[in-house]
Formats: sequence, C-alpha cells, structure tokens
Amino acid sequence: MALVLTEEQQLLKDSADGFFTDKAPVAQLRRLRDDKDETGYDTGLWRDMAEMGFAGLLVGEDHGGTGFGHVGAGIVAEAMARTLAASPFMASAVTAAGLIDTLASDAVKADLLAKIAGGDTVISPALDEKSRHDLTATATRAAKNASGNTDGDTYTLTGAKTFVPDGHVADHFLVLARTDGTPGDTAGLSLFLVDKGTPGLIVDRTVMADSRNWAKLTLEGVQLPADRLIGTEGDAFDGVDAALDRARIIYAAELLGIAQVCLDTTVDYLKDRKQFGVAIGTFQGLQHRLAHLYSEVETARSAILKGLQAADKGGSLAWFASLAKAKACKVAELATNEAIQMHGGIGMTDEYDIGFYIKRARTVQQLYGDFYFHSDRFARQSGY
Amino acid sequence: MALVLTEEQQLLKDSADGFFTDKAPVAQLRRLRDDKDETGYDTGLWRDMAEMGFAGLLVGEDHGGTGFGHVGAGIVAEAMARTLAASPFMASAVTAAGLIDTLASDAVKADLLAKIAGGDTVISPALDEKSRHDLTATATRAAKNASGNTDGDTYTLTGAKTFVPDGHVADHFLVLARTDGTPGDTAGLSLFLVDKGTPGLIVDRTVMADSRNWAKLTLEGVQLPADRLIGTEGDAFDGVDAALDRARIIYAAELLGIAQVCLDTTVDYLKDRKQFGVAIGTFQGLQHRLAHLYSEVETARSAILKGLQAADKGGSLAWFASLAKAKACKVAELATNEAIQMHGGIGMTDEYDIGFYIKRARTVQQLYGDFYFHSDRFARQSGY
Amino acid sequence: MTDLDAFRAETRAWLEENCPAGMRTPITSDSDICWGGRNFTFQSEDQKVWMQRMAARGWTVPAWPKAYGGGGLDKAQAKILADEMKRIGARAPLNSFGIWMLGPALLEFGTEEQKRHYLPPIARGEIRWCQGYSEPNAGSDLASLMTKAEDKGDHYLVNGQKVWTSYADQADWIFCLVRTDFDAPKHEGISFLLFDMESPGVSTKPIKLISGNSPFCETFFDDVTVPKENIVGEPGKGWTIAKYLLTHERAMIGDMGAPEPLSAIARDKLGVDADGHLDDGALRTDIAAHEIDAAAFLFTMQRATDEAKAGASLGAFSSMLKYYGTELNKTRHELIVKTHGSEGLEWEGQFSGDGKVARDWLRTKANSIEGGTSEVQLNIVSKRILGLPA
Amino acid sequence: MTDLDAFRAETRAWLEENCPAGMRTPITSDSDICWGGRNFTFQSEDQKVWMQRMAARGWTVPAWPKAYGGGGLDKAQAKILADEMKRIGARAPLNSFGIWMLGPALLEFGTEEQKRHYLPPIARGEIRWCQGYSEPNAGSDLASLMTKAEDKGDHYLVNGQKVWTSYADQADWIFCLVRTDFDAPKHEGISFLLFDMESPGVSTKPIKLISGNSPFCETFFDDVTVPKENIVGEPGKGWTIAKYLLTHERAMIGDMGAPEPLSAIARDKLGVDADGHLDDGALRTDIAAHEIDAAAFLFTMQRATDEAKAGASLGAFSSMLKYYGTELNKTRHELIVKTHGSEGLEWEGQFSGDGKVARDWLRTKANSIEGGTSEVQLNIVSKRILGLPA
Repeated sequence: MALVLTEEQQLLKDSADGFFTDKAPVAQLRRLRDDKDETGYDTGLWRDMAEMGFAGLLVGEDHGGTGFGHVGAGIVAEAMARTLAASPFMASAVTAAGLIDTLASDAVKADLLAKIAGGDTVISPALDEKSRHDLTATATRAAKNASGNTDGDTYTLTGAKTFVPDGHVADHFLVLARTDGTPGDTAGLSLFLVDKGTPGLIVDRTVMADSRNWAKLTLEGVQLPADRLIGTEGDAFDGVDAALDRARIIYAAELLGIAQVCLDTTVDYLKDRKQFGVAIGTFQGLQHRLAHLYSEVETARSAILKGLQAADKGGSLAWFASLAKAKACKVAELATNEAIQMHGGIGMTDEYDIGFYIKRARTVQQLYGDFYFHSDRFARQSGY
Repeated sequence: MALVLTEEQQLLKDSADGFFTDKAPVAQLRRLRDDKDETGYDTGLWRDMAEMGFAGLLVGEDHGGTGFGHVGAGIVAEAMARTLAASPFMASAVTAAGLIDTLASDAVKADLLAKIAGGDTVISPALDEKSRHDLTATATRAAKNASGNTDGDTYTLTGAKTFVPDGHVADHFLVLARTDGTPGDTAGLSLFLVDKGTPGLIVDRTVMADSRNWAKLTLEGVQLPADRLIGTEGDAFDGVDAALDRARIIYAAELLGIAQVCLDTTVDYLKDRKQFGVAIGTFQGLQHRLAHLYSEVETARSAILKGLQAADKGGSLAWFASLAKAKACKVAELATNEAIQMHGGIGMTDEYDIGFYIKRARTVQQLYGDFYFHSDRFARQSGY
Repeated sequence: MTDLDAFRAETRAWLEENCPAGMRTPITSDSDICWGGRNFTFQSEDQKVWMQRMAARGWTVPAWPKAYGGGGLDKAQAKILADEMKRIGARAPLNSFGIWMLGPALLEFGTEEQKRHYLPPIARGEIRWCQGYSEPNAGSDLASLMTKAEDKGDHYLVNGQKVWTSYADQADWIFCLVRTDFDAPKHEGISFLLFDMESPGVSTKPIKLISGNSPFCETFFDDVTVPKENIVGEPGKGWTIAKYLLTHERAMIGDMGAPEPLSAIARDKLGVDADGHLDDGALRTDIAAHEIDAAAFLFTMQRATDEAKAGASLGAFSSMLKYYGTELNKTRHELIVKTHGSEGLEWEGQFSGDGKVARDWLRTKANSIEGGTSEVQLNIVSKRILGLPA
Repeated sequence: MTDLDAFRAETRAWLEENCPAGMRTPITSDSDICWGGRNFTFQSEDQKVWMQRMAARGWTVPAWPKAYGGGGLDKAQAKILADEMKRIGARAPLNSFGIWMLGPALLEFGTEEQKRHYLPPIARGEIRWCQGYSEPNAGSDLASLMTKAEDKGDHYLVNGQKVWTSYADQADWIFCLVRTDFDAPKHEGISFLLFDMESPGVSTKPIKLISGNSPFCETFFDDVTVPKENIVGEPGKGWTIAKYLLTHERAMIGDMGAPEPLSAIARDKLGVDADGHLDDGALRTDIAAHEIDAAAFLFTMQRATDEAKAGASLGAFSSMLKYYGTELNKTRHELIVKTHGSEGLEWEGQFSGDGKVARDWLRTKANSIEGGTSEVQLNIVSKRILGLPA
C-alpha cells in the first residue's frame, strides 16, 4: 500500500481540519477549564462530531459506524490535537471501541458498538492502576461467586483504577481485573463491563495538567452478573494489549498534531517577532533547531501513517505501535519544549496557548506507555 | 580541598604543555605510523619524559619516584593528549604502577616501582579478554602445581589477552588469570608478573586505529614460579578494579586533552575559514554548538579534577572514576565529531591532523570501560 | 584566641540567645519567607522579632558598611556569621531585591546621599523593592526598552510598561530602567531611576503562568512624576548599572544548589529489581546520564567558586554556568515527571499537593528564559570566551 | 495477456538466457563493480559479456531513448526489468557517473548533437566520466569556485584545481564547473564544460582519507585547451545544471537503503541475557532509540517515493532526507563500533578485515559533508520549507 493518504482520506482530513478550527478553537478548552465545567467537554461539539461520523470511524457499517478505519481515526485525532478539542473521542470511539471489537461476543458488540458510534453513550477504559502504564500490575480482584449454574454466577470486584480517560462522564467502564494470578502475571486478567452508578463503584474526577477529563475509580465489592465478563475469563491480556496497540497509534497521531502545531506556531512567531532590529527567525541557531524539528515531525508522521495503515490491514501491531508511540513521544516532547523556549517569556504565560499543548502532550505521552515503555517494547519486538 | 590547581601543579602543567609541544608534535606520531616504526614510540622522547620525572609521578620518593600524585599524572596525560605524544606513560607509569602499588608486596614494589620510575623498564597490564571491558570475563587459567613446599609451587597459565597497551614493547606483563571459579565470577582472580620471552608466551602486535602500541597475548602453558603471583591468590578483583579506577581518571584526563584541542582547533579554523564572503565562525548555528561544546569540556574538566584529587586523597574511587570516565567519553565523542563536521572536507583528509584525534579518542573511550560501562557503574555506585 | 575565634564565640552566644526557636526550623512554604516592607504582614511574632533583632545589629546585611545600616563585617566575619546561623538552622531574617540587587548597585554607583537615604530602610526591612527591567517588546534585547522618562525641568515624567516585575504588587519602591534620550544609540539613552510604587499613575497586574499563579506582574506607568534626584548614576549611563546587575543575577540563577538526588526520587517511585537497579532500564540509563552531567556541573560550580576565591574573575564563565545549570534543571524536571508517571501530571487535589510535581516542572521552563535566555548565554560564550566573530 | 505481461515474460526469458551465472551472485567488494571506460579491466569474462549483452539492448540505461543508446523503456517496463533482474540477483551491468549524473544532465540541457555524441559511449561503457565540482577554497559555498576557463576565440583555456573528484585517476572525461565570467555575480559566471582527462595539462593526485585510501582525487588543470563546443547549456548558465545535479545527488546520498539491522550486529556481539535482552542495558537503550529513528526514516523514504509517484514534487524535502539520513548513518556506525568494542578499532590484520568496522565508521563522517553539508541542508529546509527569513 502506498504510504500516502488516499483521496478519500485527504477529504476527511480537510473536513476534520476545517471542522475543529471552526467549532473547537483552543479558547473552548480554556473556557471549559476556567469555568470548571462539570462535563469537561462541549456536548454540542461531541454531538456534531457524532453527526460527522467521527464517533463511528472504527465501528463497522453493520453496527452503525462508517468503518472508515484507523487512518481515518488518526486523521481526526491529529486534527483534534491542533486545536486541543476536548471530547470522549479517544476514550470511547477509539479505545473502548477497539477493546470491544477485539474481545466481546457478537451480541455485546452489536449492542455497545452501535451505542459508541451514535455518540450517545460514553464508554471508558479503566485499565491502569500504577501511575506508569503496566497492565500486568493489575491487582483489582474479581472474585467469582459460583451459583451452581453459569448464568447465575456473579463476580465481586474490589480494587482501584487510575488515569481513567473521561472517567467522570462515562456511562460504562471496561474494567480490567484479576480473576486469577498475582500482579506481574499476564495470565488471569479479565475484562468487565461496569455501569456508572453500580453500587460500590466510586468515581473521583481528577484534575490533571491537561484540563481534560480524568478519573480514579474505587471498586468496593462491586457485584456483577456473569454476562458482564467481556471475552474469556483470565485470558484478556493479549486482546487488551492488541486493542491498545490500535489506540496507541491513534494517540501517537494526536501527539503528532501537537508537535505540528508547535512547529507551525513557532515558525510564524519567529517570522514576526523582532529583536536587535531583525526578525528572530533570521538567527541561524534557531533556524537549524527548527529545521531539525521539522525533520523529526516528518519522520514521526511516516512512522505513524505506517502504523495506522498496518492497523487497517490487520495482523500483529506491537512493533508498529511501539515504534509510532515511542517516536511520537520523543518528537512531541522536543516540539513542545522548543516551542516554549523559542517563544520566550510570552510562552510561559497562561494567557498564551502554547502551555496548553505541552500539558496535553505530557499526559498523552504517559498514557498507555511512554517513550521508555515503548522503546523497550520495540526492542523486544525486534528480538533484543 | 579547593578545586583548582595548586601553584606547584600549575607549574607542572606549564612545563608539560611546553615539553610536548616542543618534543612531540603530532608529526611525530604520524612519522611513527607512516614508517611502521618497530617500537611504536620515540625512545628519545620517553627517555626525556623519564628525566622530567613523568615516569615516576605516581611512585613514591622511597622508590625513586617523585610521588607528585594523580593530579600531576592527569596534567601530564592531558598535555600528552594535546599533541598525541606516544609513549608507555599510561600503560607503565600509570596503570602498571597503580596495580603494583595496590596489590604487590613491599619487596616487589621496591623492585618494580623503581624500574618503572626510571623509565628503563616497561610493564604492561594484560587484563581484558573480551573486546568490551569486563574483568570478570577472565577465562585465562592459572593452574597451580603443588610441590609440597610453598616456595616450590608453580603456576601454569593458559589463555589469551587482548587490547594490551604497549604490549609488544613491554618487558613484563601483569596478567590477570583465574586460579578458581568460572567466567563471570569476581572471586578466583589472581594477578601474575610474566616476563617477555617466557616460553609459551606469544605476543602479537595489533595495529589499531590510533596507530599506538597494542598487542594480543597468547599464553600456551606459561610456567611461573609461585613468587610471580602479585597479591593474594584468588583475591585480585577488588585491588585490580581499584587500581584501574586511578588509571581510568587519568585516561579521562587524556580524553579531556583531546576534547580541548578539538575545540580550540575548530574555533581557530572557524575564525579563519571564509564562505559566502564571511568567516564561517560568524554563523550562529556553529557558534551555539561550539559554546555548548565549551560547556561540556568545562564540566568534564571539573569532574576529572575532582576525581584526580580524590585519587590523591585515597579512599574508594569507584563513583568518582566512573563519573570522570563516563563524562570524558561522552565529551570526547562530541568534540571529535563536531571538530570533523565543522572542518568539512579537509577534516576528512589524512593529511590534516584532526583524524588522529578521533581515532585515539575512541580507543581510550573503549579502554577499561566505555560510557555505557561507566554510566551503569555510576548508577550502581549511586545506589540504583 | 584570635580575634576571629572571639568573634565566633560572641556570635554563637548572641544567636543562641536571640534567634527564636520558631526561626530555627526549615522553611516549608513561600509564606515562611520574610520580605519586609510597608505592606508586609509578619507570619508570627518570632518572625518579626528575629528580623528586628538582626536588623538592629546590621546583620540583615552583614557586609554592608555600618553607616548604611549594615553590620560592617569583613569577609571572614561574614562567613563565620553564615556558618553559625547554618549551625543552628537559623532562617534568613530578611529577603529582598533591595538586599540582593539594589543595595549592591547603590554601593557601587550611588551618591553618598543616595546610600544614606535608601540603604538603611532596606536593612531594616522597611522598604521592599522590585525591579523594572523587562518590557513586552524587548525580550532578550533588553536595551531596546521603550519606557520613557521625559525631562520636565525639576522632574521626570514616566510613561510605559514593564513586564516580569516580581512582586510588583507587593513592593513599595521600584528600581527601573527607563529611556531618557531617544536620539542616543540605544545603549546610551538609558537611565536607572528609583520611584515609589504609590506614585499616582503606577498600576500593576499579576501574571498567571502555565504553572499557575506567580509573583510576576505587568506594571504600567501613566504620567508618573519622579523627582530628578531619584536617578542613580548619570542620565544615559543606566546600562552600565543594568549590566552589572544582570551578571549578578545570572550567577544566582545558574546556581540551583544541590537538590535532592533524582535517583532517590526514582528509587522511591520506580522501585528496584533483584540487582538493585531501577526497574526501568531505559529510564535508568537517562537518569544516570543526567546525574553524571549534574555531578560534573556541581563540581564546576565548586571550581568556579574556588577559582574566584583564588582571585580569578568569573566573567563570561557565569553565562556558561547559567546556560548549563538551567538546561540541566529542565531535564531534571522532565525526568522527575516521567518517574512519577500519571501521578506527576495531576494538577489539583490533596494527593499531588495541588500538582506540585507538574507545576514545578512547568516553572523550570522559564529558567532558560529569565535572566537572559540560553541563546543569549551561548552568544556571550561564543563571543567573549571563544572569541568567535560577531 | 497485456503488453506488460508479455514484456515481463520476454524479459525474464532473455535474462535467464543471457545473464551469466557469475553475474547472479552478490557483490562482495568494490572490485566486483563494472565501471567501464578506456582503462577498465574486466574482472571476469562474465562481467564483460554481461555488460556487452545488456548494452546491445540499451539496458545499461533502460529509460534513455534508443537514439542515444538507451532501451527506450517506459516507467512500467523499466520497473519490470528491475524486478526481473532482482528476481535472479543479477548485478548492475554497468555503473558510472555518466549514467547517474552526466546523462540526465545532457538529456535535460544538452543539444541534440551533444546527446548523440556523448550518450551512446556512456551506454556502451566505453567512456567513464568523473565530476569536477568542489574546489579547495569553496566548501559549502560551491558557487564561489575559481577554476577559470578563458574564452580564447575558438577554445577555452582552463586553469585551476578541483578536489573530491571521485575516480578522477581512472576516468576518461570530466564534466566540470568552471568560471567563464569573472565580472558577473558569482552564480552567473559559471559554465558547465566537458573535456578529456588525457588533454595536456590535466593531472590528478589521489586523496588519502582518515579512513584510508579513497576514490577521491585532487585534480589540477594547467592551461588545458577545451573546444568551445564542449560547453553544455549557455555560457554563464552552468549553475542551473549544477543545481539540478546537486538535488539529484542529494536524494541518492540520503538514501542509504535498508542496511543490516544494527540490533542483529549487537545481538551477535553483545549476546542476550535470560530475558533475551541485549546484555548491556544502556547500549540497548541507545540502539533502540536509534532503530526507532531509523525505522521512521525508512518509512519516510517510502512515503517520499510514494508521494513522488502520486505526482508530488520532492523539492527541498530531499534536503531533509539527506540531512536526516546521513546523520542517522553516522550514529549507526558509532553504535556499531561500540558494540564491537576494541575489536571494532583494529586497523590492520586478517581478523578485522583490515579494520573494516573502523574504516567504515570513519568514512561515514563524510556523509554529512559531501553532497552539501548538514548545515547547508538545514539552511535549505529552514528557508525553502519553513519560509524563515534569510
């Protein structure tokens, strides 16, 4: 497959860029933050996104989506990142949809994917427990209460989850819990669907640097019927990790969008800003750093597009995903740091937007594995 | 102790700088290389160095040295590096002297240290067997042949050594061998004095990138009387490693000299060389890189001086040595690479001297642990 | 017993007697710092007593001459006082830009009358000063400042705007760079002016940073009348004083002191494996690489201090220290955030101390901007140390 | 069966029949490469036969028009030929700067007569060309070249010196940038001249590099007489041709192809621990970081190729590729040397292949200098892509 956007994908890109520029400028996120908005995203925007079909990009037509695929979702993630549009897109339409698509039974898929694609229901993945990504560290226990017949079995979930995206506005959670084994094991993990409001489930909103929606969950003996198990008991690790790989590449696309806007904004600023009687963009020291940054952004773009195409193609994604996320983390870090430094004092002020980008970049860098996690995993996937 | 040179040390520095500039310009090494000189160093130079007292800087006055100390040896190593003067100074007067001083009995010290200080005898450490530094990997065996009374015991040494500095001109070798245990163990290592010409000892000169004197040794059942054991049997690791720490800091000083001359030469070249109608030293892109390099050289200088002072003070040096060598490796690599790049095509020609510096830098970087070895060791010494 | 020994004994006894117990505990928050000034509210009786007792001996500014409210101590005595205060963990009785910046400038460039007028209230903690240097459109090109002070015969009329004025909203007076001559070459038309922040026409507005609230303000001057005798040095020669203070400030900012080892934080957060290594190999590699540079830098600070003691002039070396020290500190905080993972990105809430890790990290981004950007420092090193052509 | 299918079948059969077995094995040393030319000695009968058979069909330069000795193939056909050669591992029948550089330049800028005169001998491997661009005092400022070609009515008289002329000592003819007008602005006085290296007054001297012997030479012109018709394009317009070829060269140099994975070398040299990780954690970290960049770069080369196929113009993007690709290759070789340890620094002797690792490593240092330095590429990216002001 040629490593370029198809005409259809290019059209999506143009329409997504226009859409977010119009409907969700950075000022929107700023307002949500300053107003301490309860929902944390603009529900009108999310409705419009759903109408544009964005919520169903990764959901097949049989379940009410467009099945446009991962390249498309990456395009939307990148476009969203350019204005830092807040919405449950990444948590629900990307990550949760991927988890359900990978692990759930046909009946559950039919039910939940249609809800996601419609944008009416927000489903949030509640996976991590440690502050650095590690699925195997899961300690939340799901104890099985055998009733004699399978249909009557229940599970009792006890534990805590952190860094749950859009957790405080989610209607349902996909909670990873341990039905067997001990922290460190890949075996013994199972995925459960837990509804908001289930007795014993406590959701605490977490205000993080990026002013987006995060939560911590506490599960104090949450009772679930057996049909809330998604996939096979004890066998969730591979499926969750594979679904996360699809999400990781799309989050990498979000980081790419951040890096690109940092580069563009800084180039514009340097053309404009005068010091010592000349535009500071004439200083070769800054020019070379920006030209280097451009090279990094372009190479990241290639790695991410390759990963998105690989996700659409199917097959094992681990190498591609770790490549894309590791590279994106590195480049986003460079881009945000260079942007702030080259903007000088003004970049340090809250009034200027650039600070929003560095804050969002670091949370996305951290989510589902940072550079260290993925460079290690890339090496393992490459056999060393 | 103040982290500056004392007046005495400053005098030594001035005299060493003058001495090597006069007596051993880079042209000397070039001539030795082009003539494929059999000795590989200028014997007249080495005699003069001994007369200056350089060979006895680390040997106490009681053994015919000056006992000037490690700061002094570092000063000489740095001065030597600036013109890449070839001599057995590092192998014999620094490393071997340190090994003997740390491990040998008083009688052996009296004998060998005096010989080293006089510059008449060259003693070379034969420690490594792998191409990356690792004392514990020693596989050369020293089998003990018990005779009934201790004096009559002998050892038979079988194995091979690599990367032996000044090996093909050495009169004696300090050979690390295994009297017990298996490769990977720190216990079971012993140090032996082996004379040139001992039956079963084969010395092969190795021509390496830096055009200096290196050799590989093969030991085919070399028979040694028991009194050739230096230190306690099976217990050499700690002493050898401690002695090497002293040598590592002085090799770091050699790398510092290389980095400094690369910086100085490049600055001079950039002031001179014109392109697009102006001196290329006016380009801010290059200026910032050189100013950064300057910062790296200066911080390396501090770490190394601190290490040299710590060596003179005594006590455990591992943290200081790994700091100094790691930092010096990194800075020398940066300096040599920047120097070549900024010189452009001319720096690539053999006719120009800069190539000699990068070649020497990489061999010294590799000797007794490279950046990776020492950054890992630094972390372990720091408790992580 | 030498004079110095006697001084030490005396000082120790006096401190023992006069330093309140509450002033011997470590400072834990910004509000523990005593800034003095007309608007300052002491946090405790101890804080007030301690400042006043020290001020009475001139020991808020021990090395200043007694005539100006100082302690008149020589270097050796001042060191003994510092040592003895450190011994009992005594807090600084008074902090201020008057002590750090304006005082040294006046001692160097002020008239006798100015010294007698301005220095004692600083020493006594009565007047708190702020610094009016940066302007919105000047940035690194500080000398291109546009704040105008027109000569109106018996007074100057000041109009313009300053930015990054720390604590301007709490300060009593400002020392300020203004342009008194618009025809002169840009470095020559600048003057160094002092005036009361309560003068009609002065207003301030706090600046919120990406890390949250900050001591910085924007400060506006709208037809502010300043008596002509409030100028320090000659009109048009203010740049000399500014440069003197910038070098001063640079050396202070480069020196971040020896912070908690990064590796200790990492050990706590990441844990160690069976070999005692941090349980993330790649992060461990980066931490070690950073700590190697940090140790080398710390020894470089020590070397610079020792060389200065031995009589060498620091000169442009301070630009290297400022550059390297601030860049290291930024890297350090990136690594701290990484070792904390998502927890290090929390912004509010008890658990994270209202986002201390994240806010500290973001605050470091300004290190390489304030007090002269890294790029300006590299320019200085390249020209003044390496001698590369402009 | 489409025409292309027929062409493929035909080509496959012809290659099967005509490509000697000895020309289907991988090239293992420089001497396996067929350069052609008056002074070339074929290494084997197979090599000679193969070149001649391919030349007879015009397939040494398959995309050139048949009228000039080429194969006249269209893009699709040329790709099929390349695929089919690759299928059987056939070596390139002929390599030369005539094919890569001069040919394309003549096809673009030459007169019909020049094309008919110069191109067929290139295609047949009869004349080997070298390139005379760089001069000792020009460096990155190529256009400041001083080699002089004086107009003597019916001929030019050439005097001057070139450097970095690859294989000048073995080439038959040179294509050369010379200055024909010393009064014009520096880019406008340059002409593109062709002449025989056997002309009286031409001499060459090989350049030894830090990595050892090299194909580079210094080339001296002392009153060399060149017929006036040997100019390509108009006098004074040579810079246009030079720029065309530089962009061409840049794209070639940036593309290092996909070399043996560094990790495979490292696995071999370092071994792996119980977890299958390279047995040096810090080096493993650096290798992974490099391989991530290298993979991203490889996909970028692919993307550039695919975008070009889709009709996009590569333009200054090639400068980015040249910059990034050569810097990556330098890092790669630093890491290769490190994984080899002391063995990687041997310089002579059987064991190290006469220092192949070390010499290859040193040779890469020129990657970011030749064909336009990294700094020049960054300047181009900064101006032509980012639009930053000069």
